Amino acid sequence: MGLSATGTVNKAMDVDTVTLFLAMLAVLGLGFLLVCLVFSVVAVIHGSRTASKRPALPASLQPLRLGIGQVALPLAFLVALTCTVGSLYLSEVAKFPPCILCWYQRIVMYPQVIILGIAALRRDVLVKWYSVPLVLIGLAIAIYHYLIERFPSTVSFSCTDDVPCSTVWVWKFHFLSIPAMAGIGFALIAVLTLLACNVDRSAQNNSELDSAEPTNKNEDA
Amino acid sequence: MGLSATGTVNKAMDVDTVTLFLAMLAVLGLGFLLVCLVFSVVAVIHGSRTASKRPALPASLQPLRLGIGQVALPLAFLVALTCTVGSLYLSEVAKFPPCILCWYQRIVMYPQVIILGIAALRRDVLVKWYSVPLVLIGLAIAIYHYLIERFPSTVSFSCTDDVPCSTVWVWKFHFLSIPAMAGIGFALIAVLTLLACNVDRSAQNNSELDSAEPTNKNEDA
Amino acid sequence: MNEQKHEGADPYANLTNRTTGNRPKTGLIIVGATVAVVLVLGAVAFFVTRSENNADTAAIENDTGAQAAQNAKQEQASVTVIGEPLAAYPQTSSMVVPPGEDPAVGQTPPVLEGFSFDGSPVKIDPADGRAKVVIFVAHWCPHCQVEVPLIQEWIDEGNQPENVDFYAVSTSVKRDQPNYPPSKWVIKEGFTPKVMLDDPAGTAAQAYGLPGFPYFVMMDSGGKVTQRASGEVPIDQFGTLVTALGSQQAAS
Amino acid sequence: MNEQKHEGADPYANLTNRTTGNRPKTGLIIVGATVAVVLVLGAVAFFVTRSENNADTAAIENDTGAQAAQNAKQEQASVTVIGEPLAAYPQTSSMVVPPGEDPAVGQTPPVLEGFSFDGSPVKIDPADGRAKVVIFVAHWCPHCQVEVPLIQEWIDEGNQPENVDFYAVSTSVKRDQPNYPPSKWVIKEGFTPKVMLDDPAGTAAQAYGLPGFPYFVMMDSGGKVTQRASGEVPIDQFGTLVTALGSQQAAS
Repeated sequence: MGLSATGTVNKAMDVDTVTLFLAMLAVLGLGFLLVCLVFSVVAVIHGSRTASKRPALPASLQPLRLGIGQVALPLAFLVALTCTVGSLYLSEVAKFPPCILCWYQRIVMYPQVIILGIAALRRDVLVKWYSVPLVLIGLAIAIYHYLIERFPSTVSFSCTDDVPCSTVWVWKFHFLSIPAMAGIGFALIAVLTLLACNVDRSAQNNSELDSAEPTNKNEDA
Repeated sequence: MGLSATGTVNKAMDVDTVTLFLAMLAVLGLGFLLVCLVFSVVAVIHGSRTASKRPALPASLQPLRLGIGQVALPLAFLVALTCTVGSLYLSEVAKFPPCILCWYQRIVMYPQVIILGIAALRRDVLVKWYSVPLVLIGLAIAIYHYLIERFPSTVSFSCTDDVPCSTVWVWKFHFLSIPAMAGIGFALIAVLTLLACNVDRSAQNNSELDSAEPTNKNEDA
Repeated sequence: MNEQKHEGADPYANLTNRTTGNRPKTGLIIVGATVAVVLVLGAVAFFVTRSENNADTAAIENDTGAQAAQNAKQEQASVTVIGEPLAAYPQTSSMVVPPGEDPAVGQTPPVLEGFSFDGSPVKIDPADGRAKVVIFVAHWCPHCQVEVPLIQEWIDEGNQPENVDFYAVSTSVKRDQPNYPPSKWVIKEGFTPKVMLDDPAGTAAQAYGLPGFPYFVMMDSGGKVTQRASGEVPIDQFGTLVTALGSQQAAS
Repeated sequence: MNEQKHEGADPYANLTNRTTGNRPKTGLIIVGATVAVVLVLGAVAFFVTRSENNADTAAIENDTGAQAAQNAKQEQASVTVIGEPLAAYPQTSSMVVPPGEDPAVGQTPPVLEGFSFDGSPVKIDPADGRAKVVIFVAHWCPHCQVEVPLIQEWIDEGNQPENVDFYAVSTSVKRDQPNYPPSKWVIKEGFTPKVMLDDPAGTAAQAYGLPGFPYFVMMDSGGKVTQRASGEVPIDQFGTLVTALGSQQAAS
């Protein structure tokens, strides 16, 4: 495209900036997933001490839980949007050609922008019925893709002249590649969509806060 | 794959059979779309003569309308499944490499199998909120793809050595190419999803059948 | 719709009969009819494609590209280039390069010696004393697919000047791309100009400085290039250029 | 979480305050904190990548592949092949071909004359009286990316027999693929064997009958092939083969 040598260098630097930014967002998302895991454990332990024996967060954490549930759908939409824009940046601007596994992950991710955007506007927590199965498929593909990146010899022992899906385009913090970031995106969307709760309904159940959590937790299973 | 010369010929014949079958299904779908259009016109004309002035089918056609509304979600699921399996056959068995516009249409089509499958099981007519915007995007891409197939000179005047999106892989009945069939699939899913109505609810409204139709029609607009 | 029948097993029938009476029957009939039609279509597709004979063998004139294609033994063949390659095609936004802007105008293109589909030799020799138009086409290129029948129609209408020869070069053959093999395409279009097959490396195309498909090189009876063009040139414009080439020769 | 503050504009706050009192505040705080963290991360990403110097220039020995790569002027170069190409690699499921099944064993591979990254000549001459291992690698191939550091580690541990030379051939260079350019890769891995650059057509790889990447050809001091292998050969197995090659020479 008529880029000067300097232009090419700047572009490489831009790509580096963007991939580092995406990688840091992925680390942030991973942190959120770990916090959710810790809180789930807390809920199970705390719940086992209550009368109902069902998992429930301590009352002190309920406002946080509801706050997250309330913004979960817009956040899930933003995660899908970030993943989609990031993936389009990597293919259309950075010119990394998407491999076939990337395309199948895109098939799952891109529609989430529309689905979760509409669900956030409609405040429809039942969108989990449509989003979660799709992103779990995406998560499975992302894990498989990450594994063949890490262990290319599980698929083949040598390369032919076609570039395989196991080529690593981005490698940040010694563990984050493109499918790893996509996988974190899928997991985030799944968790956020499952955490989403209807504020109005929760408000009506104000007195029985403990039940708000299990309602969503059970549909997870 | 070690196919003999005869095997290759048989495979070409199989591909021809499958594409002809898919093309005939597309013609069937096109017929259904035209019938729906005719019935919409009938509904508008008949409705203008009723007291409410809202579009409504004559009472004699109501059972048919409700029958279609009742099986619309499973049918939409089957349309999505057919399009998805057909597209995978063309790329994985017939080895037609999907162009980038094909991939973007797949991004819209493939998730419909999961979304509409779950919606059909849940009998959730509100899935239209998620399916219809997506398939309308797919329909727009399919129309664009079809136009550049028919009029390749709108995009460029000559070919470079890369095979462009305007190459025609399948051409049946002098008007059906792959994006044309995909477009009919998208339109079918949109119409079927909008026609879907909840049988139980319709049954409760048994006496006021005229209102069942406009309920869905209005959400169309 | 016959709402009185009660055969068949609609999975929804039991659930909804209580509330809606006979109505679910309609859904059942629709599903049944759809399945039946789909099965019939499948059977038709199967038998139509098995019994097809593809007997496209119309009467085709002797010694034409289509005639050679009917006895196709090959889709690519070796090409020998004798002479210097043509100057590079200029950067231009128009499909037809104005001759003043084309460094190749006035140059003599190299001689191409190759073969047609049936193995018969084809020689494109600028110095054979005849004006000629060489058309480079790729079978998968949609622009070529549009242009070739237009050119053939123009030829069939008797527009080709008697003192101008047409040659086609089939290049960039891709086995896994549409409209393969090119021989079938040439037969389908009843294409009359002789067709030379390029080799897999595109030697003939490179020797003539091909910038894209389709690509036209016109030269006068003295073997000098008079005009180059690339793209889906409108057939009127193509006709004007070829007619001009013919009358130029007749005058000189 | 401080539930008493009421600053900021949560689009949902007005809608839900009536029913839930202060609770929506938590959502606002979460969104605000997320946005703040994301902005900070963006700024960090920007400044980290602008200030990075990529000063990977460690002390690298003279006359090694890595040293040539540091003065890289080219990533591909012309290659001259003198002699007959090696026999085709046999169809095999194992990465290391049993010598009895390999038609190339006992053959003398052609001489390769080419250049390294810095333009210095590299010659792979089977008849120079030294046993050698030639390793063909592609920069984008994940298997090569795994194998090269393992081989370098094995060399760094002092395992390489003194009477066996190592050569690498960088082939199938693809500018738009990961880990480009290969010179940077060679520097990063501190790769010591001399690296010959293959040409865009893969002339060197073809002359040695490359079946895939990575590809190993071992030959004795008489210039005869003793072993071929292709794929991510476990480093132990690689070591055993090279050690055997070395001791064979010492004995004879």
